[in-house]
Amino acid sequence: MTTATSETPAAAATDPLDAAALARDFPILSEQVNGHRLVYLDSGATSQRPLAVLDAERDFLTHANAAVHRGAHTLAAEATELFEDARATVAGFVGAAPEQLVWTSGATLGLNLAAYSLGAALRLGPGDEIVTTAIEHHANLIPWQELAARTGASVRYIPAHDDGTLDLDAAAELIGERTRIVAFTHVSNVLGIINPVEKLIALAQAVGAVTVMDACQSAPHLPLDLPALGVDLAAFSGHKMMGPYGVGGLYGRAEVLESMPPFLTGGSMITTVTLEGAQYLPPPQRFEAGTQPIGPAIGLAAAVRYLDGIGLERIHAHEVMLAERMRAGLAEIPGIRLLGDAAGAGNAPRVGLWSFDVEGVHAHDAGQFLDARGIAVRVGHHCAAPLHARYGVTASVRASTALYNTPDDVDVLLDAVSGIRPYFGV
Amino acid sequence: MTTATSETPAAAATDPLDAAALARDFPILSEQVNGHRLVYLDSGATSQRPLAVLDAERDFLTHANAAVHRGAHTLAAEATELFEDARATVAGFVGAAPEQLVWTSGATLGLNLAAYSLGAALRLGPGDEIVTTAIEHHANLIPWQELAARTGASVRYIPAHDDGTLDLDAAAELIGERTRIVAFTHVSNVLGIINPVEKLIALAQAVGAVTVMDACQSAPHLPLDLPALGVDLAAFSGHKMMGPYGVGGLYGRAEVLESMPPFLTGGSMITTVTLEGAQYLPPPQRFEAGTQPIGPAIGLAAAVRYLDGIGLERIHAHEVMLAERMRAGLAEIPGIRLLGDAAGAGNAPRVGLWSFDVEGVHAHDAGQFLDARGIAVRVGHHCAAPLHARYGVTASVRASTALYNTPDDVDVLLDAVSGIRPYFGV
Amino acid sequence: MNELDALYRELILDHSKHPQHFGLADASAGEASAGEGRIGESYQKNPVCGDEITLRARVDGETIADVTWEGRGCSISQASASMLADLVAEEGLSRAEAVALIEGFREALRSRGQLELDEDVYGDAAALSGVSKFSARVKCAMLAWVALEDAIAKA
Amino acid sequence: MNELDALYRELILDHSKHPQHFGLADASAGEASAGEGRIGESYQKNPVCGDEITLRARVDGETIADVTWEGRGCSISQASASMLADLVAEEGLSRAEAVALIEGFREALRSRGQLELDEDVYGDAAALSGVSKFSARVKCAMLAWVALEDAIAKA
Ligand SMILES: Cc1ncc(COP(=O)(O)O)c(C=O)c1O
Ligand SMILES: Cc1ncc(COP(=O)(O)O)c(C=O)c1O
Repeated sequence: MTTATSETPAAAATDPLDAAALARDFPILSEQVNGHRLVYLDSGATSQRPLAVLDAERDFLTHANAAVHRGAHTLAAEATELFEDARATVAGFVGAAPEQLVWTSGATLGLNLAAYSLGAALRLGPGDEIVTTAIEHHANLIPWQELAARTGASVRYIPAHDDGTLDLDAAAELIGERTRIVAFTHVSNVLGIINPVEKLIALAQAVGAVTVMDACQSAPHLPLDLPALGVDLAAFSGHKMMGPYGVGGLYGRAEVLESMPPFLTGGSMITTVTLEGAQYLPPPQRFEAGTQPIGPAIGLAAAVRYLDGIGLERIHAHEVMLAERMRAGLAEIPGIRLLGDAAGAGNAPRVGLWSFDVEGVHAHDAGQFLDARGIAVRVGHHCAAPLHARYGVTASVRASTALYNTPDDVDVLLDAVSGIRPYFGV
Repeated sequence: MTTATSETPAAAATDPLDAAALARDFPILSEQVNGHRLVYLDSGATSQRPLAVLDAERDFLTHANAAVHRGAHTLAAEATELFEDARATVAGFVGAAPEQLVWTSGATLGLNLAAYSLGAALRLGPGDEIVTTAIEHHANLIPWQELAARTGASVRYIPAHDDGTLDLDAAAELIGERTRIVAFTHVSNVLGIINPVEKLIALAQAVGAVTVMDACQSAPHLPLDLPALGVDLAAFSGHKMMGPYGVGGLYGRAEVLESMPPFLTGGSMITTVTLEGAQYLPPPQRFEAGTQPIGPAIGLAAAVRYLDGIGLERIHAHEVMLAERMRAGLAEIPGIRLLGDAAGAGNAPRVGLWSFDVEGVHAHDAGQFLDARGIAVRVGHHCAAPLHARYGVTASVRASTALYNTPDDVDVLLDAVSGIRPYFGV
Repeated sequence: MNELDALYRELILDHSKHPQHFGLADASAGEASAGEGRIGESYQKNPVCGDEITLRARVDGETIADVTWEGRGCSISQASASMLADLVAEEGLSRAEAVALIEGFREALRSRGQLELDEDVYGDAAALSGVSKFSARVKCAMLAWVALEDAIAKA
Repeated sequence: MNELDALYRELILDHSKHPQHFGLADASAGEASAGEGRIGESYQKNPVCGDEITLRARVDGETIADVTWEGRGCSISQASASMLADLVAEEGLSRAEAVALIEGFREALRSRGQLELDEDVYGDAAALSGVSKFSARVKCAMLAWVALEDAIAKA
């Protein structure tokens, strides 16, 4: 367990964080599961929420709740201010201006919006190519396959090396004149590897293709400056970054958002509507049809303030430390195969998660065994079936950390994992 | 103010409800606004939430939160059960089976899903017609206009009479062989009139057209049995029915849902994914890509339990009483024109809202005046610009009630409205 | 004075009932009859309530010669347009002055009651200071000023 | 016995390590070599983990003559398929009996620990009773049974 450190402003950025103390901000983490302390290692699926987030949403709902942008009454004005402040806060969290942030219900909607709207903006058709990778989450894969099916364009995949890193030589070959869109994940939700997205962006820019980044697994774990990165569009989900369900963000470069037609249509995104047709507001409102998730957005703003208060550099350093402890421990347990263990030593830059296969024991059974000890991990293909096929398995066990996990959590996991194969007699 | 009545089971259905007592379940209703007690008459935009809803969501987040359908661990299993119980509860609220309820982020998404997916299912093209009405909310209007623009189909509109009722003769003329989809609102969010939807459904069924109903303004106010009504698809929003933001439902008849391809794609809605393509789960999962609004869904289940606990018949009777009191009072104030005052006497069946024009005073100014007295109403076109054009105004004032409004709230409104024109010197 | 009265000053209600420079000056006849200059026109709309304004500015060299407008909307938006047109008529502003004035107006209106408009500079429009406490109404007051900004950029 | 051990009974682990009737009987050779009857086949998949099973039932008149299967997945799903195939082989069930048996199995598994499967009726498969306390695993145990239901409907 880390110990509390006194902070001076200068040291704060690198000071280790006190995860045990932070864990107390998360009520659920003091639950007992199957007679054991809950060891929550499933933050890659959904993170837990600190009290500050729960309270922000409840305060709003009990004191200022009203529909935004449409009422002149005091509550509506107050709600509108809180909602737009939340936009500025969440945009700022990824280095962006408020008008570059479109509210969505989550990353899946953001990526679908990107696919539908870019398809129309670029007038995609036969001969055009969409390049993505072979290690994507289904949310950044199927929308492109469907877009291709609708328009006659084709999808091409950047393959991964055995160690889980992307094959950049292949990427350089694949991304060419016909490429209109390049979509990739910043961090794989299975491998935990931070992809060299600057290089992909440079390749795409060289051929004038639009870039779309899945930032689900980076936004809660790494400091992000999306405008500096130069990516055109990037999507993330509130519930994976200590925020509420039902809200997410789609960041967009101004020119790119301007060029995109609306996807969902309805109230609050129009200038004029007649029975003949509608005219649309500029971004971000153009993409925000209907009542937005106002409470969740305000909750998400509280979440990113919480993350910023700790500091993303520190969070990242902490999680990297946990991941390295996990890797070292798992490597010593017979029959454990790590997915994406670059160069056999976890050399690729990464976030704090590992997926692994337990030889002779199905992931479901392994997960069940861990659950009996209060350890919550994820088992299955983690919505990345092609990735699993690439590494010759149908399912794996994934342990994913967040700022509230302690080295002790990792040790509890390691101890339990070492008991799996003996228990199942393999 | 109504007085508390002792309830016997037999009388419960018609017993007047004690709105003042119920209002105490809603923390925000004890707020002061501009030195006055808050009189919230904007439930048509968004309702307030009872403590039971706030607590249900928070309990979940502090005790059982986990990603559903994908984990074998205890929290995930618990969360999955709560989430699927919520589906059954909300489906049951509209008379439906669980598998007939698709979770959405709100009615706007539900209606867009319907438009995109039906467009593909029906292979809509030139010559095909979509019939809707001239009094729709933009959410049930623009998606059809855009669908028509994408496919070459055309949109035709059922006009409204001067009194706000739909012209059913015209409907019978319009709905014909070429009609593939008939979309209409159950209750207008501006007029408050309950449309004769059974008749529209019968006309549509006679020509084999798919029916899509906007149930936003009926679900919180009327007992609904959607399967009995025979409508094919119907959308509603959680936040308008005492539930959280970020969640809604799309009801669908089994055969119709079966016939529809997915709209949003991503995780948790597939059976098989390869780099070549994806195969999809049956409804409702087919339409639920990505992480669903789990907390909000559980909150919405608590909301409909709250509504059911009071009884929709009683709620409706109460709101009709408030609407009639409002109409009678407004009719006596010089210079007030009610929109959709059928037969001059509010004869059309309706819910508890009225929109009106204050002669010589812009709606914004009228709303501001009311706000200074703590009264929250909505001003503008209420996302129904063509309807306002139909009645020769660009904006109106809308006072919309819910179960927590008392006759006293109406009286406060009436007193204030009578002061508007004098204040502005007209 | 309560906040509502501070918003709806007498002057505002007067202007809204008797809007000044209402009715667009004929653009084509411009050079011959109404004087020299280039015409810039802007249409602005508040999507929430449907309020709209069309404003025409005649710019003679670097000077804004006159402003006329048409539109409909709430008393704040109408009064604001009327006051702005008056201000231009009275002061004979240069482009640069107009731009600075608009910026100052915007800043005051967004100040949430922190900044007061100076009557010596803004004339009747200074009465709109009270709007800044009503964030939902700032757009109403800004409508004409945004239109002028756009119109002179086009002229 | 703790809950985990109640889930993973020895018998279950045995079946999963030594699956019975694994390997699909040749469908085309069916009538000539393996006996009379109509073949029904079903493919089932658990989308969460990718577990899958292909099951072939040979139905002779009203009798389920035999069941063979192939698949991969967790120990529960594999053991369940193995036990089901054993049960059919031992009992020589009629269609109607099989349907009733499957229904009873489903009910017990969904009972959240309320119902126990009778060993006299379900044989080794009765050891799967413990699964009903683990709602996330019910699908795993059901996979083969759903496949049989589907296969005999097709046969
Ligand atoms: C009749 C009607 N339809 C659709 C909507 C859209 O609902 P939402 O904004 O919650 O998606 C509303 C509410 O604004 C409405 O009143
Ligand atoms: C890498 C990645 N992309 C996309 C998603 C989809 O996010 P959501 O389900 O919140 O829409 C997830 C999470 O499931 C993810 O991990």
